[in-house]
Amino acid sequence: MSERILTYRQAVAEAMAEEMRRDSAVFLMGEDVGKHGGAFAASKGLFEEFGAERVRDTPISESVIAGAGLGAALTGMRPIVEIMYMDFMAMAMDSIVNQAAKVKYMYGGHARVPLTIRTAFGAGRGNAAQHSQSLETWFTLIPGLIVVTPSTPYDAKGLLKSAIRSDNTVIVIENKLLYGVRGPVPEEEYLVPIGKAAVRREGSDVTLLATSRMCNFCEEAIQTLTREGIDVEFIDLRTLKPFDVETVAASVAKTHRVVVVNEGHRTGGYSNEVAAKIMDECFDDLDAPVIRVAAEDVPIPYNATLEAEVIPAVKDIIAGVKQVIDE
Amino acid sequence: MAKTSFVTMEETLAAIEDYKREIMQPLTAPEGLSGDQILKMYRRMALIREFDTSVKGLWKQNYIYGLAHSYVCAEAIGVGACAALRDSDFITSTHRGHGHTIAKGGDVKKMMAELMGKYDGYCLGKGGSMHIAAVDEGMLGATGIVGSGMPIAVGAALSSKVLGKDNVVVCFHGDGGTNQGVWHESINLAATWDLPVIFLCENNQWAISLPYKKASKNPRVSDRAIGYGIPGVTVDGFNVFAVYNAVAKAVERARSGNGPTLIEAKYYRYIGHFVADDERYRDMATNAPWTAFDPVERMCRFLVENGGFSEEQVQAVYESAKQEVLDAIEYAKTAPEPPLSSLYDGIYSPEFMEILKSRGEYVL
Amino acid sequence: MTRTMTIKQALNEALKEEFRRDETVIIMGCDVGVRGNPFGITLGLYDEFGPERVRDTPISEAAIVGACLGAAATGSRPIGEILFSDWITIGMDQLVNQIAKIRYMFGGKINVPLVIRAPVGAGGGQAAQHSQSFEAWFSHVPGLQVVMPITPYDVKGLLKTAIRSNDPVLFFEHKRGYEIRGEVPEEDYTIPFGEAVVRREGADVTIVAISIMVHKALAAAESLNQMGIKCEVIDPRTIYPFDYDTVLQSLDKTHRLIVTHESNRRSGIGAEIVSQVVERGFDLLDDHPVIVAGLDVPMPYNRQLEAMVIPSEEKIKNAVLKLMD
Amino acid sequence: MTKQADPKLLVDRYRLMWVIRLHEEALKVLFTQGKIGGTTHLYIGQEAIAAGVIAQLREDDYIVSTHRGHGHMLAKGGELRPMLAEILGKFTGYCKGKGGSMHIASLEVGNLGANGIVSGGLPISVGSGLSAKMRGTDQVTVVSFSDGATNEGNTHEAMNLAALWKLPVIFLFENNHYAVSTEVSRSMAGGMKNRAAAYHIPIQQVDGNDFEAVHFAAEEAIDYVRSGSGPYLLECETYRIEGHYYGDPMVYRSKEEVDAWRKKGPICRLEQALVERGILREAECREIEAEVRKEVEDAVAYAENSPEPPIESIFEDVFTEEGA
Repeated sequence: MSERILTYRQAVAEAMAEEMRRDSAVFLMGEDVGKHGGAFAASKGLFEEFGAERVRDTPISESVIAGAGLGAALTGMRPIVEIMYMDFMAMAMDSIVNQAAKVKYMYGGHARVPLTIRTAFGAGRGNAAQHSQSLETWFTLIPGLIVVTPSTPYDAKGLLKSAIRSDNTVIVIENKLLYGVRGPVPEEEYLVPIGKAAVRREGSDVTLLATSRMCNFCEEAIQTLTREGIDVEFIDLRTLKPFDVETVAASVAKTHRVVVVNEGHRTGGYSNEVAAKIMDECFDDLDAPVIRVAAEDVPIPYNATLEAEVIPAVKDIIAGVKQVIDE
Repeated sequence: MAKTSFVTMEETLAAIEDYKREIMQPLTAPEGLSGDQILKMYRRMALIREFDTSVKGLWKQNYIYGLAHSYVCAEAIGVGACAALRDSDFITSTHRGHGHTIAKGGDVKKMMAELMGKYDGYCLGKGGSMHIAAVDEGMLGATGIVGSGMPIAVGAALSSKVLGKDNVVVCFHGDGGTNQGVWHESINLAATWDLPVIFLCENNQWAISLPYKKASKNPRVSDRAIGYGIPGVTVDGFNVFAVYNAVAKAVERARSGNGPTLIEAKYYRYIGHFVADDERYRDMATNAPWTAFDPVERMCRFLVENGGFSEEQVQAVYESAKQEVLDAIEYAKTAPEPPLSSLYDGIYSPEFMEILKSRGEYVL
Repeated sequence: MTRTMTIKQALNEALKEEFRRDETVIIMGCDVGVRGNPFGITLGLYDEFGPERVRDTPISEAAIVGACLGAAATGSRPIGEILFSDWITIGMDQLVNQIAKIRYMFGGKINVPLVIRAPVGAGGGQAAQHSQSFEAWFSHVPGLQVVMPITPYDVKGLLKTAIRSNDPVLFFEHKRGYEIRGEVPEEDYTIPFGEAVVRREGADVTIVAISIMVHKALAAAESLNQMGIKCEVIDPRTIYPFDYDTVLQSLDKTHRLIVTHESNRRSGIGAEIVSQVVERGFDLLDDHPVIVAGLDVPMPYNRQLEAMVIPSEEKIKNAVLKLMD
Repeated sequence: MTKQADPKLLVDRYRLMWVIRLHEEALKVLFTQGKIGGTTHLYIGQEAIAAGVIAQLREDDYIVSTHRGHGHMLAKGGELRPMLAEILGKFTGYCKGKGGSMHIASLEVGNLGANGIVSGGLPISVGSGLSAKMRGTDQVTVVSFSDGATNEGNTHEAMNLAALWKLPVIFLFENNHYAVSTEVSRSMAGGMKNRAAAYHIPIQQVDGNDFEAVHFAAEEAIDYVRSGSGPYLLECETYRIEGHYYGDPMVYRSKEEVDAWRKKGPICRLEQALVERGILREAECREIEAEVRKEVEDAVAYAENSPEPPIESIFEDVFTEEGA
C-alpha cells in the first residue's frame, strides 16, 4: 500500500473531493467554503473542481445552513455543511437538535437524513471565549446524532468518508490546531468505521483514553511515563457516540485503572459520560476511580498563559496517570 | 370575556371593514380548473373541516393525546395552494398541519391513527399531531418549533435545483413564524439563490395570545418581500381560488427558475389556538363577526350558485367526506398500539442500529 | 404562618413579591402579559404592574434572551420566559455565547442579573420537540447557574434568590409539577443555591433525585420501606452549583448510590453526578453507582412508549432491589 | 453650497481618525511580531463612520460593537493604553486579558462590548434600548453591524422588536461589502432600504467615507432617536480595505478593486477638505499625524511593559463573589 504524507486539512479536503466524485448527491455548503477554500482551508480546491453549484458559499446564517442541510438531505441529497466554528453551532441548535436529530424518529423512520455537519473546535489559538469551545457533550446528549472526533490525517479522511456515506446525521468535529498536522494517508480508497476506537499503544498498568488533539498530548505524556516505568495502554476514542465500550472494557479488564482526557469543561463534560459508562460496565474491574483530565470550568480566556492553564496540558495527564496508579 | 383584551369589538368591526375593502375577493373559478377538480378541492376542504372538528371531541374523550391544533377556518389556504401543485412537489408544514397533509393528498386513516398514537399512523405513533409527515405524498413534516420549517423548505428547494428537477416547495408558516430569525435567514437565502420555494404565510392574526399588530409594527407581512428583492402579495385567505391563483403564479415563477415569492394569505383564527384553548386572552364575542367568511361555506355557496352544481351534488360530496372521516376514526380506534419492541426503531438507520445493538445499546 | 398552595401559585407569588420589592424587575416572553402565561404563572402581573414591566414579545427567542442580557447589563433585573425549554435552542447563542461569558470576557465589569425561566419535562404526549430537559448542557457552560426545584416552598424561595442574584440563572420548572401542593410561609424568605435537602432518611441506599423524580423516588422509598429497605432520598434542588457534601455524608451511611433524572441517560446530568461522587468518595461505595434516567431516544408521542422512556417509580424500585441483592 | 461642519470639530475628528488608523497600523506590526493571540480585525478605511457617528454620542450613551470594533471603542472615548494592553492580553487591559481584540468592552465609556458572534450584539442593543426607555432616560444606543450580519436571524428579530417597541436604538449598518470572503451582493437579497421600510424604520443612506455626510446624517439620527421616536437605520457605504482579519490572503477580490477604494479613503478626503478650506495646512496635518503616532507608540510601550495576568485571576469573574 502506497502512502503519502498529508496534512489533516488536505486529508479532509481529499475525503470530500473523493466522495463528491463518487456520488453526485454530495455537495458542500457553508460560509466561505468556496473560492476562499474554507476558514481553515479544509475545502481548498473543491470550488475549482466542482464549481459554485456544488461548493456553495452561504451568507452568515448558521441556523438556515444547518436547516437547509436537513431539508436537502430529506429530499435526496447528501449534504456536507460546514459551521465555521463549533461555537457558532449555538446559532443552529434548533436546526440540529430539534430538527435534524429527531425527524427520523418522529416520522417513524420514514425519512433518511444523510447529513454531515463539519465544524472546527478547540482552544489554543487565543481566540477567547466565543471561538474556542469544545461543546461535543451537547451533541452526545442528543439521541439521533453521531459524533466523531478524528485526531490524525488518516482518521480525518476515513471517518469523514464514512460520515458522508452514513444515512444518519453525523457531527464531524475537527480540531483547529490539528489542521496543519501531518501524517501518512494511503493512496488507496479506505474508510474508518464509525464507532470503533483505536488502541494506539498496548500496556498493562493504566488505560489512557483521549479525544482529538488531546491524543497528541497523551503521546507526549506517555514518553515521560514510559521512562518512569509506567506501562500505558493508550486508546484514541475517535468516535464519541456511539462509544466503543467493547474496546475500552477489554482494556480496563487488563489494567484496572483509567484516565480519560478531554478538552471540554470538566463539569457536565464528555469525560463524565466516559467515566459513568465505565463505572457502569466495568465497576468490578476497577481498582481506582476513573480520573478525568478536562478543562477548567471557566470561559476560555484570551491570554495565552491563562488559556494554557485552562485546557489540559501534558503535565496534567502525567499527574492524572500517577494519581490513578497511587490510588 | 377576558379582563384585558388586545382587540375590542370596535377594532374587530373596523378590521373586518378593512378586510372587505382591501383583501376580500369574490370566488371566481380560475381558468383551467375543471368542474371535477373544483369539486375535488371542495371535498378536501370538507375532509379537513370534518377531520379537525372531530379532533376536539376525540381529545376530550382521551383518544387523542398531547397537543392538537385545528386547521378549521384555514381550509381554503392549504387546499388552494396544494391544488396548484403537482404530486411530486413538496410542502413543509407547521404545528397546525392536519389541513396541509390532507390538502396534499394525505390519507385520513393514517392521520387519525397517528393522532391516536397507533402503529398504523403515519409516524408509527411516534410523532403525533405536531409531527405528522407524509413523505410519499410530498409532505415533509409538521414541526413543533415555530419558524423551524422555513430552512427545511429552503433545503428542499435547493435539492430540487441542484438535482435538476423541477419540483417546487410550498413553505407554510404562520404569522408567528415571521419574526423568528430563521424566517429572515431562510427567505434571504432562497432569494439570493433564486430557489423554487413559495413562502406562504397563513396570517391568522394571532400568535397564540398575541395579535399580529403587537408582534410587528408593520401589520402587512407581504411588505417585507421587497426587502429581499422578491414579489410579495397579500390575498384573501378565506377564498380558495384567490389562494390558488396566487400560488399558481408563484409556482410558475419558481419552476421557471426565477426564485421565491412571499404570499400572505390573510384570514382570521376564530377558533382556539389548540384543542384546550380557553381563549381567555381575547373577547370571544369578537370571533363571531369573522365566521361570516367561513371558507367552506363560501365554497359551498359558490358551487351551488355559480359552479353549476346542484345542492344535492354538493351535499353528497360533503357527506362522503364526513363518512371517510368517521371510517378513519373507527379504523384508528381499533388499530393496534405500537409493539414495545418498536421503541428504538427509527432513531438510526437499521444497519446502524444493528451495530449499536451488538454493543449492548438499545436493547430492551 | 404557613399556607398550602400549588407550585404554580408559589411561582406567581414569588414574582409578584419581587416585582413589588424592586422596580427594576421586569418580565418578558411570549404570552406573559394579558394571557398570564399558558400555565398561569404570570396571572395578574400585567394588571398590577402594567405593560411596561410585563412585556409580551413576538416569537423571537433569540431576541428575548438577548434583550434580557442588554437590559441586565444596563441596570434592569429581567426575567425572560421561554414557553418550552426546547426552544432555548433558538436563543442558545445568546445564552451560551453571550450571557454566560460576558462577565468573564469583559474582566468582571458587567453584572448579569437575569433569570431565564422555562418549563421542562415530559409526560403529556408532547413528543420530541416539547419534552426535553437540557440541564446537562447548561451545567457544562461555565457562567450559568441551573436551578430545578420541585416543591412550592422551594420554587418560591429559589426564584426569589434567582431574581436577586447578580448572575444569570436558568430556572427550570417541571411541566407536570405545577399542580403539586405544599406548605409556604407567609413571611418573606429566600433559599440559597447549592444546598440539597434530605427528603427522607434511610440507611440502605442513597437516591439522588432531580426535579419531578423526587416525588417518584419518595413513592418508591415508601413502598420499599414496607419490604424493610430504608432509602435516603436527596433533592439537590440546584444542579449548578451542586451540593456533593450532602450526598457524600449520606453515602458514608448507605454505601450505595442511585441517581435519577428524567432527561436521557447518555451524557446526562447523572453521568456528571456519578463521576464526581466516585472521584470524591470511591471508597465509600460498596457497589457501582446506578443511573435511572430517561432512555436514549427522542420522546415518542405514544403514551405507552412515552411511559417507557420516562423513568418510573417502578424502575427506581427495581434498581434499588438489584443493588440490595 | 453643501452644509459644512464647524472647523474645530473637523480638526478634532480628523485627529480621532488618525488615532484609529494608527492604532490599527500598530496592530499589524504587533501581529506580525507574533504578540497578538487569535485573530484581529482591522477598522482601516471605515474611520469616518466611528468618528462621524459614535464620537457624536454623549458619554452616557451606549454602543454595542462588533469583532471589528477598535474604532468604535476609540471613538466612544476608549483609551489607547488599556485597548492595546487588552489586545496584548495584559492584566492592565480593559478586560484583564480575558477578552482580547474581539471582546473589548468598558461600561465606563458606554461600550457594551465587541462581539465575536456576527449579529450577536443586535439583540443586546434592543435590551439596552429598552432599559434606557424604561428608566426614563434619553440615552441612545448605537449598534454597529456589517453586511454579513444583515442575514442573521438576530438582526431581523432585533429590528422587528426595536421598531415594535419604539426603542432608542440606531442601527448603524457599516456596509463594507465583504462578509469574510463573500461580497454583499452574493449574501444579501434585496436591500436595507426596503427592509427598513418593511419594519417601519426610517433609513438614511450615506457615503460612509465622507466624514461630513456621516456626521450630519448621524446628527439627524441621534435627534430622532433621542426624542423618543423609535429606532433609526443609518447605512454607511464603505469598504473593508484590509482582509477580514489581518493576514487574510484575500483571494476573493482583486488588488485593483482594493486600490480604487483606497483612493477614496476617508482620511485623505477629510484632509483634502481641511486644506482646501484653509483650516489646516498640509504641514499641520503631518504634525497631527506625527503627534498621534507618538501617542500610539507610547501606548504600545505601555502595553508591552504591562504585567501578564496572575494565575490566581483564572477563577475570578466567572461569578460574582456571592454567586459561586
